[in-house]
Amino acid sequence: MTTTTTAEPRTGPLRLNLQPGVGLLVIAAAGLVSLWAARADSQFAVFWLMGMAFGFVLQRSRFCFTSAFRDLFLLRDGRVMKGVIAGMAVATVGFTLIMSDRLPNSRLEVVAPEAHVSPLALALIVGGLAFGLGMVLAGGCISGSMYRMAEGYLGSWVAFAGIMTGLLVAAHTWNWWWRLDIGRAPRLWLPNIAGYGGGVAITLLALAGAYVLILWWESRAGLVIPLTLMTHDPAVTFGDELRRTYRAIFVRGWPAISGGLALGTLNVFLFAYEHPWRITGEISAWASALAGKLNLGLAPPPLLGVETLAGCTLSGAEGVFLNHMTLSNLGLFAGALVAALLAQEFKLRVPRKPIRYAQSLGGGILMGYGAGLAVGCTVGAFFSAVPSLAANGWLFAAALTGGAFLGTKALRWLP
Amino acid sequence: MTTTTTAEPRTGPLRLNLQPGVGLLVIAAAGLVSLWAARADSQFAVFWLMGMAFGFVLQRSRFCFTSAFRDLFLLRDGRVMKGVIAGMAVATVGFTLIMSDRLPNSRLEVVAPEAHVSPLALALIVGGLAFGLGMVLAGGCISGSMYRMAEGYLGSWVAFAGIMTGLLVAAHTWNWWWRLDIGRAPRLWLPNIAGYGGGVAITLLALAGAYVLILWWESRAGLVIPLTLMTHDPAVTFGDELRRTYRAIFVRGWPAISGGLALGTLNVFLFAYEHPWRITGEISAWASALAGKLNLGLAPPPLLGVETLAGCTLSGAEGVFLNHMTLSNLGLFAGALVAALLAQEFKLRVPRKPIRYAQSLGGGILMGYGAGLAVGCTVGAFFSAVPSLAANGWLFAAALTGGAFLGTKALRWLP
Amino acid sequence: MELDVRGEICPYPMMKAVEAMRALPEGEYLEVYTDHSPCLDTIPTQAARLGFETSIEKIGSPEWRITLRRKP
Amino acid sequence: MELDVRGEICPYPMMKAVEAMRALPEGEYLEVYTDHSPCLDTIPTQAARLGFETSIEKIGSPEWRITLRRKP
Repeated sequence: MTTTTTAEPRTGPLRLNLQPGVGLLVIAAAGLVSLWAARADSQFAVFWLMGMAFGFVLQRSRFCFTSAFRDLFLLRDGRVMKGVIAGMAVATVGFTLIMSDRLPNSRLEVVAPEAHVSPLALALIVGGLAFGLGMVLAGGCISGSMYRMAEGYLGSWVAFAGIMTGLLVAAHTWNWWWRLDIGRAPRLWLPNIAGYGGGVAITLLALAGAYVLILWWESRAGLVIPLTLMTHDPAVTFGDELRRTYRAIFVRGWPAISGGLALGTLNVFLFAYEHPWRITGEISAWASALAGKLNLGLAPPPLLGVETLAGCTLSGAEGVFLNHMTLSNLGLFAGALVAALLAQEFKLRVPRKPIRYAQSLGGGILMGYGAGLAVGCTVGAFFSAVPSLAANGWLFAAALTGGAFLGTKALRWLP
Repeated sequence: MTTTTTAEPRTGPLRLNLQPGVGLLVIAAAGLVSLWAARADSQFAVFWLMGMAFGFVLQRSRFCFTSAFRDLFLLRDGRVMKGVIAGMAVATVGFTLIMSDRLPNSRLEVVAPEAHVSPLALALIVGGLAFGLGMVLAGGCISGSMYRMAEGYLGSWVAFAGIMTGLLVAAHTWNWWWRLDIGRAPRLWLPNIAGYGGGVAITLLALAGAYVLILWWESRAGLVIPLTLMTHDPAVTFGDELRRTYRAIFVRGWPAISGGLALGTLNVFLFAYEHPWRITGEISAWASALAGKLNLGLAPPPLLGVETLAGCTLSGAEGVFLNHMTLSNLGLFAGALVAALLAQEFKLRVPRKPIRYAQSLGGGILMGYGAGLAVGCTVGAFFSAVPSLAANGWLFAAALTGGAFLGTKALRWLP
Repeated sequence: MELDVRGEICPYPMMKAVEAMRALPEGEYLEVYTDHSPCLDTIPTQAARLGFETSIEKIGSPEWRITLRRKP
Repeated sequence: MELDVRGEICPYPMMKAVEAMRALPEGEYLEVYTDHSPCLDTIPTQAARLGFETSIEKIGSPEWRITLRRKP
């Protein structure tokens, strides 16, 4: 017999809270947006709803790629990273089946359509280091900053402005990097050399190895962090049970492992429909389009070679503002807002120390620039790239780890 | 703070057990089969491995569609049915995305390729009643009997012989049913009338409604059955943690909800690759081919209309013995065998009461005949049909519920 | 009291266990011997409903002794 | 002792809480006020490693008081 306890908070006397009601209004509004989007383009509605699902899961499981990397060093806590690994393992199986359906022969010198395979360039390492450092300083990566914006974190809004700035700067320097480095670098898609069977076996073994490594790393701090799963008292009445089910889904935070598995599954669903989950390409299009509108000569030039890349490529001035990925990103905000309101976790949070604003802005710029060079953030260039059986996902992960390590060192100097 | 306890057994003194070692040998043999299958046809290898995954999950979570229906009446216990519903909810979202990718316009009078849509015929109700009664008598549906065969249940082998017999009888009467009933019955695919958005919304709401209904039904027995999730002590050393992770996956039974979610996810993956999970069509092909080989005039005639149906259609004498679904069904046995051996749960179990053999055979014949009429078993005509947004999945479920109710009455008369 | 349901498949182990719990004289406890693993999930639940406590011991591969005692 | 980290984002609430636990005089307990929900997962884990017991009370929407006491 084993027992465990959960951290469900005792609830003190609370005033009447309007948040769940506002949440229902946001759900109704989101429904209207779906209907509008379905009229405009059926893809728009699907990406809007999938974006909402991603945002909902991110908020409910407090899923933060930054903490996955940072807490390995800061707290020797691999709880979130285990969730990331579990999600990528699920996605690896699903992605492989989808890719082998779309490109049955993997031994040709081509890559399955929409797989996130990108060059193993120096820029990927530089981008990963910058991204890893930036996300630790800003307290959230790009997806993390987005769902925290919806929760009311002012610092995350500042970080997002930094991210857009960094992506714009990256677009301006892209052609230099392309000529010198990215355009010449090799790409390595595992099925080209090992077949789908070999590619999936290597990836799953590597993920299992990473999982075991994290268990070992945690154990060195003297106490292994249990994989928290939900537990509860036996309910007696129907009302109790309904209330408990509602609270488990909409109020209490989900364990990181559930969040990771849900995000990995959603990622497979999105790929089955069209392509894997990606975020930054669209934010770059927003930044470039905005820069073009300002007429200050800030619009980036046409970008070399981006048409040869899949995934989250930067946009030059020619970027389209409204496409299916716009809906996916906006849906992420809406889904996270709904989740935060239903859980009564929405609040305008204003950092009191001025340096936090500088951290958010600087971290955001580093992340934006890094994501530009790496052709994606923790989502597109990592969480969708590893299951694409692409070597660049692993190289980016290594660079992110290094960047996050530098970030934890930097944090200790700051007040 | 809430607490719960799990039913991990204390382990008494055990002799050295060879089962895990044999399990490793079976894994090695299964790997060789994969390599052989990949040479013969890349589809074969995928279906073999997916079949193994289904068998592994079925055994690990002791997932039994029979108990999902039967225990509602016998024990007022909806634990397994909740897992079934959760799995179908996940599959509903995934299937809809896949179907809308393959058939963007759902308002045409066609059905997405490979969706399990079949006629709303009287035969579906008769088939569901027969199947529901038969599975309760035999103590397992078709997928359940198959993984129990791998675990060493002799009764399930007898049931399987009954299933093959029943499918053969169904093939002989198919043309009569087709002319009189099935060929004239309407089909109802929700997206034809409500679009994908409407179809998925109706299905998810109906599943949520069924879930709440089950909570209410359970609560009438005085104590709601908690949704069991795994719990454990905090581990202290690396070795403890590794052992615990291994035991959680390979030794201790998984909760039914995990099993349902895993099966639903695997079902989406298989559909993304080719088509949903199905079992009986291939068993019918085995039965018909075997009958043809015997040269006793038992081979069924060519079957009317089967080419107009998707899913688990019966086979006439022309059935092919070795195709990708053969590999999927054989993989199910292999995966369940591996799971049983690693968990040290393999044992030749011989029923002591003679009547149990009659129950298994009779129940098997009823199931085989019912699955023939209903174009599938609890897997193809229910677990893959409801997420296909097909009305026949719900009608079959209602008939199964009725049949299972009759079965629980019958059980009380038997010794 | 002892109840040996080895070799039996669902639902007999849980049905017989429930019948035996209902008929159990005061002060006695029930030991169920089974080789059917789904019982490890179903018997404890029904036992809780009938006011019994469950403890499970693995005694073979795969065989279990499930001890059921009335809650004080 | 009280520690108010409202408005702060990851990782400051857990970092400050860990620093405060390390510096906490014998016999005192620590109350952390936060509006950052990830703390509800991370602080109890670090507290357990440092030999502290955690209890969490929701005092606003969303605000929590996390009370940390040395284990006896």
